[in-house]
Amino acid sequence: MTVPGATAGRASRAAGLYLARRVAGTVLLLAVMSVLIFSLLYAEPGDIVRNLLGTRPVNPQTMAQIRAEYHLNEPFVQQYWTWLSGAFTGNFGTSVQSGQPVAAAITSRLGLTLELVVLAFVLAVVTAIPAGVLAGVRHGRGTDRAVVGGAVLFVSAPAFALGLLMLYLFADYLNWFPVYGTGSGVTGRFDHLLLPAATLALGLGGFILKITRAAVIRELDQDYVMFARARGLRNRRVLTIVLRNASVPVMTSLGLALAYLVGSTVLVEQVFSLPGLGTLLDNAVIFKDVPVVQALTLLMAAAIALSALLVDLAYLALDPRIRYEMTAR
Amino acid sequence: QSGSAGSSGSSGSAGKPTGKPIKQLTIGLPGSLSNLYPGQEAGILNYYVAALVMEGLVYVDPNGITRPAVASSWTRPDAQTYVYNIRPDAKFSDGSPVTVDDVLYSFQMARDAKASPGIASYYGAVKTITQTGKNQITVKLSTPSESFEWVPSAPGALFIAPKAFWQKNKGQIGTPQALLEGTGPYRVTSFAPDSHVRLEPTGTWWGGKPPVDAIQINFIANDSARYLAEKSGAIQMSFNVPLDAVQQWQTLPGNRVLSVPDRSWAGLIFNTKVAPTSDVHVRRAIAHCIDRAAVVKELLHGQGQVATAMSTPEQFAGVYTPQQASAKLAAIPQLGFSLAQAKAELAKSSVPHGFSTTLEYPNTGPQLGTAALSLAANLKKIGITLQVKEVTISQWLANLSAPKQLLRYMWYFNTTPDPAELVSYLLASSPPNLAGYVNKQVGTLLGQASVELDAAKRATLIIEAQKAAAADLPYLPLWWGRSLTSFSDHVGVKNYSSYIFESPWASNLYSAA
Amino acid sequence: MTPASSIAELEAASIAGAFAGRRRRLPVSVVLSVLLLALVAICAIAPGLVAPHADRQDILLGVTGPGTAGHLLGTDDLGRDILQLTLGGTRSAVAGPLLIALGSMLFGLAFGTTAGYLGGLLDGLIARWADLLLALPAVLLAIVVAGIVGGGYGVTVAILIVLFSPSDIRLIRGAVIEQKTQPYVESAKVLRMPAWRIMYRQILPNVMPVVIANFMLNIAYAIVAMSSLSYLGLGVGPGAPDWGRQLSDGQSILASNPAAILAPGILIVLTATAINVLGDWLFDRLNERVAAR
Amino acid sequence: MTAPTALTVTGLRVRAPQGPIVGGLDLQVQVGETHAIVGESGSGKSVSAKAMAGLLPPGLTATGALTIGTDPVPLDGAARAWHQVRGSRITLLPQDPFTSLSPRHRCGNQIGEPLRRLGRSERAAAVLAALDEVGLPARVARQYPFQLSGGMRQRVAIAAALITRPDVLIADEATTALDVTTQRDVLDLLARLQRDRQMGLILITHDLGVARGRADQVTVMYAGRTAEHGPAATVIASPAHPYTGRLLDCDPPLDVALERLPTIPGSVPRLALVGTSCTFASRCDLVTDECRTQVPPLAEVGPGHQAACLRTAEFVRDRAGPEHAGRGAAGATEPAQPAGQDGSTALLSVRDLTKSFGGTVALAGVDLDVMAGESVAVVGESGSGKTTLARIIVGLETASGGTTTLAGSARPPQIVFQDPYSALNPSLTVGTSLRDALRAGGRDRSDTEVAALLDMVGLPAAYARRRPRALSGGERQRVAIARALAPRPDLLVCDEAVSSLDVSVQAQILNLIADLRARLGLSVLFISHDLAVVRQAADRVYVLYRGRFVEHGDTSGVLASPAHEYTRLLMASAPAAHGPRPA
Ligand SMILES: Nc1ncnc2c1ncn2[C@@H]1O[C@H](COP(=O)(O)OP(=O)(O)OP(=O)(O)O)[C@@H](O)[C@H]1O
Ligand SMILES: Nc1ncnc2c1ncn2[C@@H]1O[C@H](COP(=O)(O)OP(=O)(O)OP(=O)(O)O)[C@@H](O)[C@H]1O
Ligand SMILES: [Mg+2]
Ligand SMILES: [Mg+2]
Repeated sequence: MTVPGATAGRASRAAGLYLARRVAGTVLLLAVMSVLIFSLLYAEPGDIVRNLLGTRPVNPQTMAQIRAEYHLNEPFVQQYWTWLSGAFTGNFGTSVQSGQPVAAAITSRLGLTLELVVLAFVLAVVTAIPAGVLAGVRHGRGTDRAVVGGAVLFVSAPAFALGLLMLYLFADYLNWFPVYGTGSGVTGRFDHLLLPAATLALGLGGFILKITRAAVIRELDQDYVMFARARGLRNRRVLTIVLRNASVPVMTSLGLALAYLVGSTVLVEQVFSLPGLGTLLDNAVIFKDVPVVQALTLLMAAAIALSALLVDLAYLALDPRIRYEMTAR
Repeated sequence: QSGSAGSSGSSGSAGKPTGKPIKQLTIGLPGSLSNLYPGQEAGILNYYVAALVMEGLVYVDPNGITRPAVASSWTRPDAQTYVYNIRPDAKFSDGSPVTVDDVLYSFQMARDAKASPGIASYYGAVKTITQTGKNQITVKLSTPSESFEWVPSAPGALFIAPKAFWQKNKGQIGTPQALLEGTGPYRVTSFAPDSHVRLEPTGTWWGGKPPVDAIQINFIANDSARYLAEKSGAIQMSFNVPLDAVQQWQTLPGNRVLSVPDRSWAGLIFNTKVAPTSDVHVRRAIAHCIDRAAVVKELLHGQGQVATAMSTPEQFAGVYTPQQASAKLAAIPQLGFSLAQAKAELAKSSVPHGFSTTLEYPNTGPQLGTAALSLAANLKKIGITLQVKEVTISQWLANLSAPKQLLRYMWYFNTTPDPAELVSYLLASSPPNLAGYVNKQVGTLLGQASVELDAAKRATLIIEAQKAAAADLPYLPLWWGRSLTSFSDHVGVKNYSSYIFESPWASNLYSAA
Repeated sequence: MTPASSIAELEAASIAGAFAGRRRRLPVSVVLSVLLLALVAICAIAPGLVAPHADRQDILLGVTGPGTAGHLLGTDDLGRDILQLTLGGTRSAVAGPLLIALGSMLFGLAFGTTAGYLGGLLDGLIARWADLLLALPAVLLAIVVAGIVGGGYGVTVAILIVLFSPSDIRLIRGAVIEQKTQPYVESAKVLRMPAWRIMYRQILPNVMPVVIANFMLNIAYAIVAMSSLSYLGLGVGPGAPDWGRQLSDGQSILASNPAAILAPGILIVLTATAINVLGDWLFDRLNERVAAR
Repeated sequence: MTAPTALTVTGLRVRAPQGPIVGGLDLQVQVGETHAIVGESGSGKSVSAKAMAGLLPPGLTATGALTIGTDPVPLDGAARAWHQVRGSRITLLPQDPFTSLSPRHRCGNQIGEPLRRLGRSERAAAVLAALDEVGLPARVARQYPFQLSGGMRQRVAIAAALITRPDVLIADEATTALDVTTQRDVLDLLARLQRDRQMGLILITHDLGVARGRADQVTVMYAGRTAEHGPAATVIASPAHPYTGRLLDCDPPLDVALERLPTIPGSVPRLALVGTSCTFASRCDLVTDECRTQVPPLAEVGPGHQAACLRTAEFVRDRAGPEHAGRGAAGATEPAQPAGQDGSTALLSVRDLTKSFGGTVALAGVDLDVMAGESVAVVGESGSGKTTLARIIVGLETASGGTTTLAGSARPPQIVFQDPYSALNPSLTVGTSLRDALRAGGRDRSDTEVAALLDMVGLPAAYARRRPRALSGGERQRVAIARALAPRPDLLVCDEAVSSLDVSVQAQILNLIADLRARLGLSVLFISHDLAVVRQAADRVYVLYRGRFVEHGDTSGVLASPAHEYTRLLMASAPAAHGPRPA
């Protein structure tokens, strides 16, 4: 039963190996995804040339010129290769729709989406985790039912519907917040992003809350809680012990949070007319703007993979058993 | 039907002019712009913004008449030649004068499919563009083309910028990294794609100082948010008010919605090459099934006009007033709404018991969808199953030029005041038109029209051509659209017309109280 | 090990009825959820009965507000009765999510069970595949794929099945791995039962409770996901009665008839909530049952 | 006893919403005294213990009077009131050292947690002292529970429980989860600490041997009520309640092999269903109508010795009679050697078997033979490789080296596992499970075959329709045996098949296995850590120690004169209800 005391060198080597494996896995994932999206875009109807020209009559020479410009007459593999070799050198191409370099198009919107997502995440975490703990501690009582009822309701409401409701209620009817725009300065930004962030946070918070509550209930049922209480520990101390143990499933839910946020931000940015990555992606998908769609999906997948990695590292910090198992291997 | 400029259903009108400039005008734009240069992104809204910043050699005045812009004058010595004299006092926003070199280079860029994919195809008929004098440029065409008149305009296909600017920012014009540079009354001071554009006067425009000190155009993709923004007073003007929300906008206090024909045409394309729509009886049966008057009245909320032809009444500017044009166009034979007649036509056809097909409409045109649903409901009664499908704009565009379907929508925004713009696109048989329709007589009439220099005679020829085609019904015109613009009562507007936003339109605004 | 055979407890189970210790009254929320879902089911199964005129349009009527004669909730821009349309839209609003949950459950049962039980290379492949899909932002990917492919009900459902399945696969795989080392399974192995029999006859019934509870929760998520995609115009085709569709179409006539958007919106939230409540309750109950044995 | 009272509880009753669980428990624990509460599973021991520490789960309510020292403590008191009591006055040490410590906190922090008021260094010193007291090295303070063995964890738990210096410690089956040898060490430790600190110790156990060896006083609980109470030696030497007597009889002796173990037919009822009647009435030989209509009061039967039985006198008389006195002598005869065991035909022979899991060597080369019809036992402490050996023999695990050979005509061996609760598929009826087993064994799967199998293990045919949930642990184990017998194996491997059963049920199963051997000529490989059980069940015994057999031979011979040191240690550790009390 005793586990070998791992030396520091061994631990860091194991962690390094683990990291390398995870990064390799992520790269593979991204590669698969890029091929997938590229082939989907390749195979589907819709023609960039047409998109650029609209309903106007097409002049065959113009068409040929544009096709050549975007390498559209090359075979699939070559097109993909062109894209891939560019991507490796950090050149993700230029947007077909705007003519802007993809990297610039993304970076100019990244800030807003990042702020939105981070604000939503913080809002969700600071409200949902305490509420989940409260509900877990009050398991089966009125408080629990009320809190869980709210969470279920928010989880069940589509983000866009919630967003519209918020817009009409808080921005229009109560006039507390601006209805659109991104604001300037820190407070202005905050003022403008609070409503969309809250919309995102409500749905996300519902998930986090349910998981926190379940984890707390499960831990409270453990023998060690009974033993801690038997030794005369006050409820608050017992709760801190419980929380440490409940943190692992909660961490998992936080890892999934980014995936949720990335998906929902597309909808919420639409509702609140925010010029973020979600809007960019939606437009790019409609326009069949291959370089933008490619770069964006990969960026988002990479972000999610990164967050998964962070969660795994957090496990190592939170769960000594996993730490030792890993180094023992 | 009112064809002229004017407000429709607005709850109030602008107050009296105050005579003071408007300090700042904030405008809500539906959708978003990712590039400001219409040569790259050729959306109608891109034109609206570009019209304030860049100019062509000529422009279209609010009445649809071509007027000189950067050119001080122009002549058409023969059907294949246009000669332009450059205005000596034209200056770019940085104060440097416009040279012939700049204009020639701008032409070159406009014709280059890489630099200007959105507009290059307008120059198909151009043979040469050369400097023929100190301040003179001559364009020679390979075939006579009446419609070239509008090409070197900003609402058409020429955006004059300094040569150095073109060269410096090749392929990047219109992005936040290379904002537009032109001779217009405004320059772009900031642009964030999908977010906003800010415009301020240049002070170098040949037309003088415009009455608005700063224009902030915000892109508000969500219509509800845009409505709430207008309601809260955060924006004072809004383009393209959604048709189905017009009542909502009209009833906003301190606000009015002005409606004007936008020279758009919505209609159905029949595939005349494939059965059963190759059968004229089938086409006629379908035509009898749509209640165009009801569609315009109810689904478009009256914001449109039942189309009797492809040319819009506003495109006969200089020849007919829109009312006169409407009357002339109404003389083209029409098929009215009648399910009984539809049944009778179908009975005569090769598919007396009906058939089924699909009709796709772009997600950007919900009114096309509702009209299609209404058509489908009626077709069902005569045995034809029409499945209505919403597709992305890009998919719709792709299917538009690669016809497989029996029935397609055409939704076209005329950019020029040329009555033949859409007619020649849809009826000329080479290159093959969208319906696959060939009619010698129509071809002959169109051929004559293209070399006819007299505007009135030309107009007659164009109407004749449509009359000749109407009997075969290769296309079913549905409606001519209107666009709705919302103004705060503090913003007055003069010369409001179909063409207003294609000229430097801000100069028509005034502060009202 | 403690003498675990608490005979008294067992006797109680057999004499005083199963789960005598847990014979609580049904929570009100569960009862309400069941009632609501029963109504939803009726609307979905027999739309012709509750909403015979869901697709009858009368464009000359235009949009009318709630309370118009003959139209309790008013009409939409095609003159369709909102009440009828909403009731008639139940089927497509719940059938797709049901299919999604069912499809991903079947995927889960097929792949999760084999991967979990057989282990080895196959397990490695399936588990990595599930991880791969799980690492993708599901809604986002649905938007991208449906947007590119052009949406449509069937396409959307298919995409969501694929995107929902990895979590089912992982769940079932985990449950099977947990069961695999149970003595009753090992006994079956020692009895030389064929692998498929062990998987599907011995193990499956014991993981079914978790699977069913998860199935319920999946339906709720799928309702939300489908309506979100419909909102972006990627779900059901135009004209067909459907809640998500009504939400996106109804936005523009919000001022003239708010019921056009409120009715389906409230129904989406209520239905998803009811399914969630029921799923959560089932999950707790079934877990209790598992813990009780 | 003149020592002051550490804890008194009178009339402790615990109710669940469905009915009473504990129906009046009286207990008095003197300072420095060890008081055992003995009873079979479900008799209400744990619930009573929790009630005394104010730790009842929600839904259960306690009434009665509790006094700790001289201070009355309201049993239904508010959480705040209990905080004054728990830890400083009374502490409950839970059963399972594997779950009683938080998995994600260092042991030192957990032990020192109640000392929050002290400074950092003082606390660290107190923790080290506590660790030292329970015989653990200082490094344990920095380790996590999962890095420790079960015994070490229980020591950590004891250190944690005692750091607040409570007056009374309740140890609820604190050693049940441990190995015999470890169990002894931990019990020794508890005894020493109790002596040093002069605290009252309540030792909850289902093992009469533990009670006998460790306690001053003993309370026997049955179905939530006190059956008997008195000085430990007296109660065990001369029980006054029929239940105590029968329970003592069921406990297998270590010194002799009985032909048949005595059993108690039937099972423990639920208190809620008993009503006003003696709880043992349904299983008692001496039952009269009177027993069924009143709750027998606790009556004094000797100095400090009480029993709740109306028929104590008859019981004591019968037990003293010749019939019972002969128990030891009658059993002394070795069970008749079943037919077929002539020592020539090896049904199973294992040669030089090795198995390692990664780095850990579970089996380091073992040789074992099982003759046809023979019963062979393998004993050893936890982790010695017993289960691994069994699993290799039945084919659930593959050996790293060596051979297992089955006699030519023999059918594959079958196995019965330890835990009756997971042994059967909970979602299939007993009949279906048996039919599946018959089918897998290539046999006719008719209802009559199923009935025959059930009959073979002593269950009525109607049980075929029941689900495992509706069976008791003993019944489940019977079904598990029936299922193993379905393909008519020649060898049955029982991996601790009776270890988790109450003694009375254990006796029934051991008898059943003996019967089956006689009837079917079955060979049995019996895996156990309990020498007394081995004594009863096996002809020959192998002693496994760290993956090697250190000794083997006839059971009687090996147990009478163990040759290997480890075997002697095992013998010494076994807590025996019979025989001399260890010093
Ligand atoms: N929370 C509870 N709610 C209802 N009944 C309970 C609860 N906890 C225990 N019981 C019942 O109380 C009775 C006594 O249980 P308890 O745990 O005290 O037995 P025990 O003597 O400790 O048995 P074991 O030796 O198995 O630990 C059992 O019948 C059990 O089912
Ligand atoms: N699947 C496995 N993986 C790794 N190690 C194992 C595995 N099974 C058993 N072991 C190790 O092999 C050794 C022997 O284990 P085994 O279960 O055979 O012991 P045992 O004698 O049956 O113990 P107990 O009395 O606790 O059941 C132990 O050290 C154990 O940790
Ligand atoms: Mg207990
Ligand atoms: Mg074992």
